[in-house]
Order: sequence, then structure tokens, then C-alpha cells
Amino acid sequence: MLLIDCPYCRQGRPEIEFSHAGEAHMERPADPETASDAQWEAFLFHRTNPAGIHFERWYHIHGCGCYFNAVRDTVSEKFILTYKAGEPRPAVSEIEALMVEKEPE
Amino acid sequence: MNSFRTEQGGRLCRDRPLGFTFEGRTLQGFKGDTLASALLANGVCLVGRSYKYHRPRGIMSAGSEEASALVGIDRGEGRFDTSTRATTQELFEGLKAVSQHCWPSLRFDAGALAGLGGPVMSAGFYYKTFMWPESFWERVYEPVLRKLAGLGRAPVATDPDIYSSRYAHCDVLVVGGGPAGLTAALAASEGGAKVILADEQSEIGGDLLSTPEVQIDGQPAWNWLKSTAQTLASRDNVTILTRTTAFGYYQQNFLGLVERLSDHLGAARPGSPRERLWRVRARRVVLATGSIERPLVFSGNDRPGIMLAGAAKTYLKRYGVRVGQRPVVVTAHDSAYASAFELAEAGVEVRTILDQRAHIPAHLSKRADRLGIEILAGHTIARTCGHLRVSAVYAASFDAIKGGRKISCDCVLMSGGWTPSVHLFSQSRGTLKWREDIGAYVPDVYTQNAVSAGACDGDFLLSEALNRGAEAGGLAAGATGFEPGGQNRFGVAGEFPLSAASLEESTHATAAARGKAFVDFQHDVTAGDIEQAVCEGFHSIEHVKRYTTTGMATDQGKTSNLNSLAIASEALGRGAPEVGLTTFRPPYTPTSFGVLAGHSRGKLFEVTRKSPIDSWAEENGAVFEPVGLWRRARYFPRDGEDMHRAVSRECKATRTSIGISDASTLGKIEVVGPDAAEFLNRLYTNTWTKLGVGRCRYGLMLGEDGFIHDDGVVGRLAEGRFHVTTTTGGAAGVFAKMEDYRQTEWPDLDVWLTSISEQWAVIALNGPNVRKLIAPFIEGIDLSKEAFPHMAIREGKIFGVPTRLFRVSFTGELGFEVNVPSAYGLAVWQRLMEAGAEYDIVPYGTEALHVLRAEKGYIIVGQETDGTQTPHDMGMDWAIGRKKPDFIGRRSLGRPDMLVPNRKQLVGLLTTDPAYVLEEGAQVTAENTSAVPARMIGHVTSSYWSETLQRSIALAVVEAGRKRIGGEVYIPMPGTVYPARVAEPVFYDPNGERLNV
Amino acid sequence: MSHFSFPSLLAKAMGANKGWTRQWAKPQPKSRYDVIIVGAGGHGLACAYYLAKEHGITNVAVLEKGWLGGGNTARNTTVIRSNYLYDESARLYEHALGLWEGLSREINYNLMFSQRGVLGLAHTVHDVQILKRHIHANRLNGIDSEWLTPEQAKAFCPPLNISACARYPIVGASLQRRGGVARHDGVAWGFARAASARGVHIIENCAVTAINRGAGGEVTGVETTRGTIGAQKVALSAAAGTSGLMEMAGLKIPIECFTLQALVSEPVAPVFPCVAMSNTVHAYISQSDKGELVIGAGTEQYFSYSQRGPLHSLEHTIAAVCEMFPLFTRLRMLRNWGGSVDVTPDRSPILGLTPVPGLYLNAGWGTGGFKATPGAGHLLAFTVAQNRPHTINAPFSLKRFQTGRLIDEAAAAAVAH
Amino acid sequence: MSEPIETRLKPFNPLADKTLALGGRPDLFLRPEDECARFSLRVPVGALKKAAVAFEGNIPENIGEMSVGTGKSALCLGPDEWLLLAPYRDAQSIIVRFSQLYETAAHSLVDVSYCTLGIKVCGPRARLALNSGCPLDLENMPAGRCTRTVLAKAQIILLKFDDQHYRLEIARSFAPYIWEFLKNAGKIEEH
Ligand SMILES: Cc1cc2nc3c(=O)[nH]c(=O)nc-3n(C[C@H](O)[C@H](O)[C@H](O)COP(=O)(O)OP(=O)(O)OC[C@H]3O[C@@H](n4cnc5c(N)ncnc54)[C@H](O)[C@@H]3O)c2cc1C
Ligand SMILES: NC(=O)c1ccc[n+]([C@@H]2O[C@H](COP(=O)([O-])OP(=O)(O)OC[C@H]3O[C@@H](n4cnc5c(N)ncnc54)[C@H](O)[C@@H]3O)[C@@H](O)[C@H]2O)c1
Ligand SMILES: Cc1cc2nc3c(=O)[nH]c(=O)nc-3n(C[C@H](O)[C@H](O)[C@H](O)COP(=O)(O)O)c2cc1C
Ligand SMILES: [Zn+2]
Repeated sequence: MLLIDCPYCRQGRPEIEFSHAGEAHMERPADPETASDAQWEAFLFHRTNPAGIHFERWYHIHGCGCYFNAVRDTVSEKFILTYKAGEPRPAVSEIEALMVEKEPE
Repeated sequence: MNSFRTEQGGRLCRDRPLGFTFEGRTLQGFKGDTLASALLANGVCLVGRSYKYHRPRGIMSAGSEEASALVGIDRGEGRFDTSTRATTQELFEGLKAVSQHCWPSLRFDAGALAGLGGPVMSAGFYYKTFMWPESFWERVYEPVLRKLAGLGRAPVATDPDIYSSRYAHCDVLVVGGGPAGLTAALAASEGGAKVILADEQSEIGGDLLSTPEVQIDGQPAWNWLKSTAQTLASRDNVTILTRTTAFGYYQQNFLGLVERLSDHLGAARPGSPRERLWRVRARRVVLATGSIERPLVFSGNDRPGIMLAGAAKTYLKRYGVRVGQRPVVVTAHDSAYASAFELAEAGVEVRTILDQRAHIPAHLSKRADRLGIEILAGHTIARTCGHLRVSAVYAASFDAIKGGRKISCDCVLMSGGWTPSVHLFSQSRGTLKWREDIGAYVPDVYTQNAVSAGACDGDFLLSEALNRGAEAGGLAAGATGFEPGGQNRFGVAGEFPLSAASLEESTHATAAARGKAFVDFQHDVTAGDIEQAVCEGFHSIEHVKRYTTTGMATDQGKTSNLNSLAIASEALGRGAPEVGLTTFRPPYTPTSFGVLAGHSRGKLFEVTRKSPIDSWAEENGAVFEPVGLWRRARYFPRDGEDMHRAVSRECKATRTSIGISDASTLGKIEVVGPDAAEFLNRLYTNTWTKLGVGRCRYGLMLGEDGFIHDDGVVGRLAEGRFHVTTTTGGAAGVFAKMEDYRQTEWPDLDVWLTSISEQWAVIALNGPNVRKLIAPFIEGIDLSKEAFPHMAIREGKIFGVPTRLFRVSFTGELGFEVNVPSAYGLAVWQRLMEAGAEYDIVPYGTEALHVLRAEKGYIIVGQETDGTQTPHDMGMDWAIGRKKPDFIGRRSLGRPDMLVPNRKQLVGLLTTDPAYVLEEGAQVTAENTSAVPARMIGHVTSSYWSETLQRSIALAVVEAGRKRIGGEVYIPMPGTVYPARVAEPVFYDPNGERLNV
Repeated sequence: MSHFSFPSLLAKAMGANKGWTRQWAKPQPKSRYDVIIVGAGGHGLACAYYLAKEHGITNVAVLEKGWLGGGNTARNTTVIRSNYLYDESARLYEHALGLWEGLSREINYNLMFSQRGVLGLAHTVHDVQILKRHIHANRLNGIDSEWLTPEQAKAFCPPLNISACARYPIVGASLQRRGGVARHDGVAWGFARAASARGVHIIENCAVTAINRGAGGEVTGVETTRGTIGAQKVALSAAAGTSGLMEMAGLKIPIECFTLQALVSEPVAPVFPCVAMSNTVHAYISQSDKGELVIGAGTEQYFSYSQRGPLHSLEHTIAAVCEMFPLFTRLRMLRNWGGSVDVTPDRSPILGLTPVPGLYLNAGWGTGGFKATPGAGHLLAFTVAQNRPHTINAPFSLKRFQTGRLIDEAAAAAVAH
Repeated sequence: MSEPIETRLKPFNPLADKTLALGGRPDLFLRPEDECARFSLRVPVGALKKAAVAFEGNIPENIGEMSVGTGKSALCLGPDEWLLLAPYRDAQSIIVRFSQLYETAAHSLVDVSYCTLGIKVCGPRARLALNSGCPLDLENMPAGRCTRTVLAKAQIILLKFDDQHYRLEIARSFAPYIWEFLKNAGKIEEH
């Protein structure tokens, strides 16, 4: 069971309090009607699905009730960082620095 | 006493004799024995039969690594445990053990004939045959193969035991209670850190339990052990769990442990659990899981009486059992000498040690000399003799392996060195490195907050284990913010010394291996099988495993994996590190389903949500159906009615007078804030801005894919306050979705959501007399048609209870939905029933509800729709706010396939035979034919007998259905094709006159 | 390739099993092939076999980053059935089922294909509607599928608990008698051997790291950990590796990978004669010929390539199994593992052309592609050889995600009201 | 406790009359909490002070904090979410005062008095019984804190007064399940 740091609760909390909410930073077109079929397809369905660093959303459904973002390695399943919804996508350098820091002693 | 049991010593309670039976024979052991030690003490050597060849097998080890001595333990009705390792089963009074996988008896097993076909049953043989004639596979070969397989006995009765589980947290979890684990726990707990120490055995001590001869800090080992155990037990911050196996190491230091509470007692006390699951989240983990001795691979190495040398010492020292009278020792490692010497000193006639190594450390040969033991250096066993027990071995040097000198014996003690138990470390996804000197893998890179100490880290000396354990425990405490303990060093005296290069020769004798030299004892995988697999091109160790099934038995290769690796690596001509190991997976030892199910059995398997009015329904004979987590009354049969009759009666009453039903399970959300209307505008297809206060409207919600996701009625209570209802099953999902958009898409909107599903009990009243019924009890609401029209909401009181009264209808009759605080739902219902008696009020369930709404053509999301229907498909274009620039799913409605003319559309079906009720799920065709394959153009989504219309009605989704209205379609059922007329989906009161009264 | 038979086994046995030869060759990669297949799972290997057998294309390499058959082919619960709802899916899976029947003999490898019947359990009124809808659609598609009462289901599967007071009572079941199981590893090895015998190169430990393109954007070959390999046609059959490979071709696709767990019990004598699955409580179960109960679960909630799942979902699966089959509480779990399944939004596969000329895609089989192995390979071979989809796989194009013409088997099976 | 609603109708509580006392002292004691009015308050933190005035009680600012008064309590469950508990007799005035507040500070106050039921869980074995199904580290959870979390298969709101005194708030339809679960776990852990 994952231990997830909710950026609102500021606490590591067990996975069963959360539900996963898909890839993060998938921007909904401001005016969907002007999006082409291909753009809309991309919004609906195209996903990064990387084996490695992934930006994703979680919902602290049995906790504070907030949606937030996380950077997680999909191979090791380790969380590198969590941040509030609406905050910008963290820079690669920041993520890399954190990855080093998070190595077990 | 017989000659196998020593006169004294061991950790037995010799004043507590225990009677038990094996194969129906009554035997005796002592408290403190395992089944294995007790059997050995009784001279029983033959314990089981192997999987494939049904070879006689004995006891090979003294721990959970046992691959051979598997038995059934019969604890009474429903409590039969199959494939239990005799080496871990503690003895209790009356224990009943039976052998398995043999017929007619353990001694004379017909299955052993299979052994004669041995060579044909080489690796992967079943892939290569049983294909002719074709029909034989299913009819003959497979049934026979299945019969032969299976090892354990299949369960026949239900388990009466209960199981428990809990979550626990600690600063430091120490797995393994041997010397390393003990000192780790001591050091970790010294400064106050919360420590859990778990060991799978009946008492802590690990290898120390087998080495009373050594001294630690000047005390005899067992005294040290006792005082250490006392110290630990006296610390409030330490929890010691014995008989507790850490079976799985999951993400972020989350481990699963199983504590066995009663298997050592026979049956559990009534009401108390048999096993407990510990789900432990530890800030730091110390792995002190020790090591497992490796067998040697020589021809006939599986005969009963052949066992690991370390196990023989354990039986002697811990259990007071001499495993034989005349052992032969065969080894590639110093440690076997310890066993040999101790046995010799205990009066056992140890005459010969065959050492595969060419050079014997001087101190060993000296001591052997003194004890009169002959050492044959550079020798191994060429083959063995004996049927149900080993009777002799042929000792040979490597270059003259064919011949050899016959040495008679009654047991063989073997040692191929020690394998660190890195199972949990590997499960934690740490990576391993190869250590040539010990011929094994040890932990290298950690990916979790863990550390290994002692034999599992490749340190085989007691002094090392003690000191490295203390160090690890201290570090772990320090890392969790406590004063690190464990500064002191432990002094050990009398320890059996290991020479530096104790494993210079290969640990196995593949070159020597002829005939059946077993690697995996349970699955009967031989060295030859592995060589053959390599020969056939199975070069990856993962292929070797799967092709030969080595390491796939119930012991998961604890004793065999490294030997397979060594043999494969030799056959491949590649170094062991290059060949690698197979993946370690949970569980460390087999773990019962019961303990993993834990509390989640029977009523507690899943929540059953009940409405506030459920008890009335139950008392009044309702038949229930599960809907999501809820149970809902489906119908209320009266004296002997079947569902059909009850539903017809319920429908009729509703159409003619009053039906009452419990709609409390509907999801309800209160949407509040200045931007509430705008928020709903964006969520639903409908427009909300213009909905007046006090009015309500049917709302349709799509997914972004444009398909119908949910629906419900929304009432506007105030400018900035809406009461939204959802489907019963959709409630949680709709709430989550609304929150998602509110928080992440439109955080600028001032609006908040509160689930009020459970705040309100909902009583739906339908029928022409409803107004009359409630009028006397309503306060503060003008019920007249003019003041309170259809699709309106009012707040007031009913029977003095505050209510949100909706004038809505899902039946087409005059309808009110009475929302009252859920605590009052039952009482209000009861009063309505009393008052309604005058009108012959009838309670109806979900089934009648479905019929009534189908008569009106109202859809049920999830029944008419399945997540692939647009509003247009359902004929619900009217629900779409055309002028809105956007709402969830709007864009998707413009995708090409949403616009094609032949999409499936909701229609009504009227069977030509009005008495025939179509089956829901039946398929619709355009041609009147029963030919197969047929082209299907749709299916029946709902179908009922309509008591009101005195005929059957159905709803269906049919390709270009609306164009077909008036035409005929066909419903081919087995044997008959039923024609039906396509109709408008509204069968009753199409103009809604009954509603607006 | 030496022919396998009982006499040949016997002959080898007389020779102390020394005379065995490689089941598939281990060639060095050539610099060019006519077709490269990426991924030596069951699908990729089957594709190679059918390319050679049915289209005469033998200058083919199957590139595998690890050991062949080590992906989801190695870790699935081996349920085979074809009773899918939609015509498109029914045709696809029935095509595969047809190939399974007789395959062992065709490729001279006993795949232990066992048509012991697959039960789909219904616990609610809604389940009944869904399963009946399937049964009728199957029947009219010519696929065997029938309805059983709880008593009939119990007769077919004696350990089933049909007590009406169960938390999820059994109210009926669908049955496809021709459904069953097969030996997963054997499928990979059998196809590898058969393809190799026809000249296909199977190259293990060879990960594809880039897809090379020509001036017109067309495929020219691949970069691998064992060097550059050229080909005008590259077929991806890489399951969980697909998103990464498509990204190499500059394309994002509608696939996400989730962990799916499975487990086996200790082996016991035959006690479970068929396959049983329950969508409502998310568990499926059968017993292997060796005696283990083979149990599968639902997918985990988050994306993962870790091939392991959390304990709590395992607990749930086992609780569900104990609920439906209370006899099994004292059995023990022997091993638990995970796979990473490639899931599409409509839970149907993608099998066809891609926007890149010369690049073909077979992916998105998610939790259910083992049963399709010969069929998927067969159709992919056709698509590659003819440079156009076969009518059976034409509906399973990438295009459908844009037009909205999804084949939503998942929606058809779920959504409670 | 004053009758919440002026009526002769009897409110229904699925846990009514239940108590459970296990062990001597007792070690585990379960009882439904007295009924009270409950409100879900959603308000931007900026307007919290005003909300406290309307509530006539303290409202803590940070997630997990609670202020337990003699009559009124306020639990901070989310960044802008509070659960307010108050005697029934105060309910009407709270509603009125908040509706006045709405004019100057938009917020959401929703009556959820009947959404949940309270269960008192206390005794030396309380934590153990809870941890049979609750994955949180209850031992290290500071006294005087609250949180939404899960217990077995249900969502709960958990209030910790001290190591031996807890209160659970559980959706009504889940309450009997939770009761059964705690009873079962409590009994099993007796051994
Ligand atoms: C636990 C579990 C249970 C399942 N149960 C069932 C079931 O009961 N019935 C059923 O029908 N299906 C089931 N499935 C699904 C089924 O296993 C898969 O759909 C099917 O096996 C896929 O086969 P494949 O050949 O496409 O993929 P795989 O066997 O995964 O093969 C893909 C191969 O591609 C290789 N590869 C990936 N990337 C690269 C690269 N860059 N270069 C080179 N090679 C690469 C991989 O190493 C792998 O060997 C289950 C799956 C799991 C995980
Ligand atoms: N003579 C030799 O060559 C030789 C070789 C190896 C080890 N040893 C001896 O072994 C000892 C090593 O000490 P140690 O503490 O490292 O190991 P140990 O073997 O004494 O203790 C390990 C303990 O961990 C338990 N364990 C293992 N896996 C477990 C799991 N998953 N869950 C719960 N319990 C588990 C074992 O039952 C055992 O009690 C020393 O006394 C050393 O001398 C000697
Ligand atoms: C149908 C099936 C049956 C299996 N039976 C066994 C078994 O009897 N013993 C065993 O150890 N593993 C068994 N496994 C699991 C494999 O050992 C292995 O865990 C799986 O192939 C995944 O590979 P990995 O664990 O190496 O990642 C079985 C797997 C499958 C798919
Ligand atoms: Zn949170």
C-alpha cells in the first residue's frame, strides 16, 4: 500500500484513502467547440503513459477531499513530489534533485 | 526410550510427553518438538512422496525451507491442512498427521510406478506428447494427468476457524529473531524507538537455539538468549511476535506478517482467531532473516535419511534427537564438520566425512582425527542405496565417479554451503550482488529504508551476526530520531570457526551427477533436467525455471534455486552473476487464504447499506435486491404471490390510487454558492440559469466522451442553493466528478458541494389520490395545482417534520417525493401507510418502479444506457441547452460517429403476441430469420408485463430506431422468432395529462 | 526441428536425454529483414509464425528485450473464451478460439488447451441483464453460450456457494463450454519453435530503442541494444512497451498501463473443474493441471510498470474468492505476482495500421489478450503482409478514438444503476 | 438533550439501544453518541473569523484540528471544510446567523445533522479495535485531532480525545456495518 503525501493534509497517508485520477496537466481546451477532432481526441484519450516519471492526479477522497498532483516513478512506484492542483508542473531539475535526496540511506 | 532420542538436553519439556499419530500409528514426543523432530525421535524416516515420481521422501531440513516432508494435519471437521511442513508443525497432544500424494499407502505407493517412466518424464515432456489422437487430450490424458497431480488433498468441508487482521506502525521492524535480529532489536529499542520483532519460529533465538555450546559475553548461549529475551520483553516499546512470518515486503516499508495463533495448539479456542494478519508500516526495517543451507546434488540425494548437516545439528541440540546411528557426512563447506563433531560427541558413530574440497583445513582434520572420523578429501557421493531409507553410499573421487567405495549408513548429512535469505530484501526491490567466496547473492543496493544484518547479509559468524545486528539496530533507531543504541560489542567464545575459503570447490557435483540427482526435491527436478533445458535452448534462468518447474513448488526453491543456477550456469558456460536469479515474490512461505481474507467474511465481506425505511420493508416481507452497496426492496409479495403477481398489483394500485416507495438510496448533493447555477450549467446538458427558485428540472450529465453518465432531478431552493439528485449507483462517482471539475477546472467559481444523500429519507408517493393523502399533514405548503405545479419544490413540514417536498414523478402519475430527515423517514412512512389505508395505499419496490417508468418511456441510466449512448440516441435532445457554449461532453457530440444516421436509438417494442414478454438482453434483427450468424440491429433493454396496458411492453435500442417506428423487427429466441412492432417509447399517457393534475 | 511425439520422447530417454536440440535457434541479428516484429510475447511470435506459414514471408526477426514469453504471456491467468458482446469483438475472439482448436497438433506442441468451460457469475438483477444480453448476442453470432440457474452452475462447479444469504448471492451464470485454459508458457515456446523452424529469427535480449524513419516519414528500421536493424515493415506487438515505442515514432496513443495481479495456491488434487469469473466482485479462478488454483484480480487503480501490486487488493480478491468458494479458506497462497496491462479507453485492442507508413500496431489487449494469441498473431500477419487490415481487425483501428466509434466491451459489462 | 424536531414522531436510529462492553474494566466500550445538530461548512479561510462569530464558537484553521467546546465543536476536515457540531437547540440560530453572513461572505452551510451517526469508542483496547481496520497510526496521532479516513470498508470521521477515547462519525447506512466490525474485531482481539 502506497504512502501518499497529501499536500493539503501535509501528511503521508495510506493509499486506501485516495483514488487515482489520471494523468495531470491534461488541459481541457478553453473552447472545446473550436478544437479539431484530432485535438479533442488527444484531450480525451492520448496519454503519456511513461515507464518512469509520471505527472498524475490523486483525490484524497477519504481525507481532506482535495484533488492534487504528484510526480511518481511508475517503475519503482516512488513518489518524488506532490503539489496542489493548479500549481505549475515542476521543472525537471527540481525533480532530479529530489530523486537524489529521496534515495534510501 | 529409543536410541534416537537423547537422554537429556534440547529445549524440550521432557516432563510434558505428547501423544500423536502419524499414518494411524500412535507415537510420542515432547512439548517443544516439531512433528519432524518427534518423527525422527521415533525413528520414522519416510514421511512423504514426491510430486512427479512419487519417490519416498524423508525430512531434509529443520525449518521452513523444507521441500520434502509435507503432510496433512487433521484438526477435525473442516480443519484439515494439506501440505504442512512437518518441520514447522509444532507437536501438540493428539496431533493427527497423515501422508499425502500416495496410494494405497505411503510405503507402497502405486504412483511410484511413474518413477519407472522417469526418463520419459524429462523436462517439459508434457509439451511434447499427449497430442494423438486429438480427442484424447481432453478425454483421457488431461484427466489422468490431473488426477496424478495435485500434491495436496482438496478441501471438502468448510473451515470453522476465524481470522483476524490489524494495522500496526513502528519505528523499526526487525524481521528474524536470531542473534542478529535480537541485537538489532536491543539496540533499536534502547533509546525508546517503537520496535516490532517478528520471527516465524515458536521462540526467538534463530540459530542460537541450535548452538548451546557457545558463550556470548561469558554466558552460555542459552542464558544469554534468556536474559536478552527478558530485556526485550521488559521494554514497553518492544513487541515480540513469535510464530510470525513476514511474508511480503511491499511499497514504502509496508510489510505483511502472519501470526499463527493456534496451529501449535491443535484447534483455536472458540471465538479466538487461528491466525492474524499484521499490516505493518515501519519507518525502518532491519532484515535479519538468516541463511538456508544448500543441499548437494548427487545421484540419489533424495532418499529418506539424507538431510542437511545443519538440520542434523539442530535436531540434536534443540530437539534432543539423533537423526541416525551411522551417518555419512558429505560436504563442500566447513560447517558440516560442526554437525559431525557434535554428533560424534553425542555418541553417534560418525565414521566418514566426504569433502568435495581437495584441501581440508588443518584444524578440522585434527579434530576429526581425535574423534576417529575419516575424511575423504576431494570425494563425493557417487550414488546411494536403500529403498525407504538410505542404507549405503558409494564414496568416490571426482575423477573416478563411476565406481566408489560402498559405505553403509543410516543417514547422510550434506552441506553445500549457506544461502543468505534475501527473499524479503529482493521483494523490497533491492538489487543483489554475487559473492564468489560464499557462492551466493547478498544485498547490494537498497531501494527502501532497510538494512540487512547477519547471515542474510552474508556474515555467517555468530560474532559478526551479533555485532552487525546491533549496529543495524542502532542505525535504524538513529535514523528515526532516537538515541542510537548498540554501541557495545559482543564477545563470543567457543564458536565453530569457518575457514576463509570455505567454499572453494563447486557446491554441487554436476559432473558427478548421474541418474536422479535432485535439485528441486518437491518437483522432482534433476540436474539432468536442467541440463536438458539448457540444451533445448532455454537459456534464461527464467526459462529454465518454467520449463523444468524448478523453484516453483511450495518451498519456492529455498533450497534449490542456487543449485539450479549453478548447474544452469555451468551448462551455459556463463558465470553465475551473468545468469542471475529468478524473481522473489511474496509470500515467503505459503499463507492461508483465510488470514488474507481476515475480517472480510460473511456479513463483513462487504458493507450492506440499508435505507432508513429498510426495517419496515423487511418486516413486511419485501424481497430485496442488491444495487451497488445498497439493498433495495424489489417487491412486496403478499400471501404466496410470485414476483409477477406482486408487481402487477403494485403497479395497478399506483395507477389507480396510491403507490408508496422508498427512494432514499438516491444520491443527493447540495450545491451552494453564488456560482451554483453556472456550475450546473457547465456540468449538465441542461440550462439552469433560468430555473426559478422553487422549481426543479430533470438533469442529464454526460462524460467528456459525450455519453450519458448520470441523471436526476435538480431543485432550486434559493438563488444560490440547489438540491441535486443522482442515481443510486452513480452517487459517489458523480460527487467525485463534480468535485474534480470544481477544484481543478473551474476553481474560480464560488460554489461548494455537500453530500446529503444520507441526510434525507425519500418517500415517493405516486397516484391520483396522493394529494388527498398528504394534504392534511402538510404545513406551510400550498399543494394546489396552481401553487405547486409539476416539477416544483417546496419546503415545509409533514407530520410536523421538516420536509423538502418535490413534485416530481417517475411513474407518470401525480407524484410527490417527500424528503424528510433520515431519522424520521421510518416514522413518516408508517404514518403515511396508516393514513393511506383509506386509499388502499400499496408499497411498491424497484421492479414495479421499473415497469411504471417504462410505461412512460423514462430511461434508467445503466439499463437503457451502457455508457455508449448520447442524449440524441435516447431521444433526449430536449434536455440539451443548445445555446450554452460548453458543458461536459458537448464537444464529443460533434465527433463523426455521433452524427451517423444508423446509431442505435431508443424505441418501444410491442410484440405481436401481447402476452409474450421479451427477455431483457434479447437481440433484435431486421430479418425474420433464425439463421446464424444473424445481423443484430439492437437489443431489448427493458421488458415487462404491463398490468395497466394489459400487454407486454419493451424498450430497446435499435439502429436508426426512430425511423423504424411503425415497422416490424424480430427477436430471434431459441426455437422461435418473435416479431414486434417498433413504437414510440412512451406507452402510456403520452401527453402527460395524468401528471398535471 | 525435430518432431515431438511419444516415440521421440522414448528414444531420447533411452539416450539419457542427451540428444535434445534447441527448440528455437539463437541467431545473431542480421542487418536487414523484410519484417521486424517488436516483442516476443505470444502475439509477436504467433505473428511471425503466420507470416511465414500463410504469407511466405520468412525473412523476419522477432526482437525481444528480455526473454521470450516473459511479458504478460508469462503472467496471465490463461482464461480463453470468445463470448464477447459486440459483433466486432465476437468475430475477433471467435477467430482466435477457432485457431486454438487444433493448434497443438498444428505446431506439434502440446499447449494443454483445455476446453473445460468458462462460467460468468451473476450476482444481481443488473448482472443478469448484462449476461443475458451477451448470451443472446453470442448465440446469434454462432458462438456457444448458455444460461445456467444457480443449481445448474453449482452442478457444473461444485465448490460454488449458491446460498441465497451470501453477500453477493449467485443468481445465475453464463457458460461458454468451449472456453477454457491453456498452458501460457507453452504457447510462447510452441510458437517460437514453429516460427524458428520456418526460418524466423528470434532475437532475445535485444531491446528496440528507436524507430528509424526515411525522408518520407516511412519506417526504415530500428535501433536496438544489439545494433541497427533495417526493415521496411515494423510491427509493434509489445503490450506494456507500446507507449514507449510509439513515442519513438512520435505518436501518442490511447493506452495506459496498470498492474494486474494474479496468484496461485499450493497445488491440491482436482477440486475446481472449470473457469469461473465474477465481474461484480472482481475475481476469477481456475485450477491448473498441476493442481494450483490460479486466481486473478481486478486492475490496480494507478499506472504502473512495477509488475507488483499492493496487499490490500490481493486481500480483497482472496476475500471474494472465499466468499464465492468458502471451501478454500484453508488453502494457502503460494505465489503472487503482477503484470503491467496495456489498457485502452474502450478496453478493446488496437490492431492495424498507424499514421506512420510501414509501422503496424498490435496493442491494448489489456487484461484479456492471452485468449487472442493465435488470432491476434494471425491478423497482424495478414495486416503486415497485405499492408491493410483484415476485415476482422478493421474495426480495431486507431482511428476509432477520433471518430468515436469505440467498441466498448467495458461499458457493456459494468455500470450499475 | 432537547427533542430535535417538534413532533410526536419517534426518530429512528439504527444503533439505538446498542452498547457494547467487552472485558472487565471494560476494555472496549462502544455506545452511540448523543444526537446533535451537524453542519457542513465550506468557507474560504479568509472569512473564517466571521464564520466563527456566526457560529458563536471557535473554528480551528488547520486540517486535522478540532475545537471541542461544551456544546459546540468544530472539526477542520479539509482546507475549506469544517464539520460543526452543536446542540439541536442552537441549530436554528446557527442557520439564521450564517444566512446573514452569506450576504457579506459567500460560503456554504448545509445541514447534515442526519447524515452521520456518532459512535463513542473507548477503553484500553479502543485503539486496537480501531486499528483492526483503520490504517492510520493512531498511537502517534496527537490527542485532540480529527480526520476523515477509512475503517475497514467504510469512510469515517475519527476524533481522538486521548488514547482511550475516540468518537467516530459514520454515514448512517454504514453505521451498523462499522458497529458489527468493531464488535467482531473487539471480540477477536480479546483473545
Ligand atoms: C495477471 C494477468 C492476468 C491475465 N489474465 C488473462 C486471462 O485470463 N485471459 C486473457 O486472455 N488474457 C489475460 N491477461 C492478458 C494477457 O496476458 C495479455 O493480453 C497477453 O498475454 C498479451 O500478449 P502479448 O504477446 O501481446 O504481450 P507480452 O507477452 O507482454 O509480450 C510483449 C513483449 O514485448 C516485449 N517488449 C516490450 N517493449 C520492447 C522493446 N522496446 N523492445 C523489444 N521488446 C519489447 C516485452 O518484453 C514482452 O516480452 C492477463 C494479464 C495479466 C497481467
Ligand atoms: N556455521 C555456519 O557456517 C553458519 C552459516 C550460516 C549461519 N550460521 C549461524 O547463523 C546465525 C546467523 O544469525 P542470524 O541472526 O543472521 O540468522 P539466524 O538464522 O540465526 O536467524 C534468522 C531468523 O529469522 C527467521 N526468519 C527468516 N525469515 C523470516 C521471515 N520471513 N519472517 C519471520 N522470521 C524469519 C528464522 O526463522 C530465524 O529464526 C549465527 O549464529 C551464525 O553462526 C552459521
Ligand atoms: C497459470 C500460471 C500458473 C503458475 N503456477 C505457478 C506455480 O505452480 N508455482 C510457481 O512458483 N509459480 C507459478 N506461476 C507464477 C510464475 O512463477 C511467475 O510468478 C509468473 O510467471 C510471473 O513472473 P515473475 O514472478 O518472474 O515476474 C504461475 C503463473 C501462471 C501464469
Ligand atoms: Zn488530504
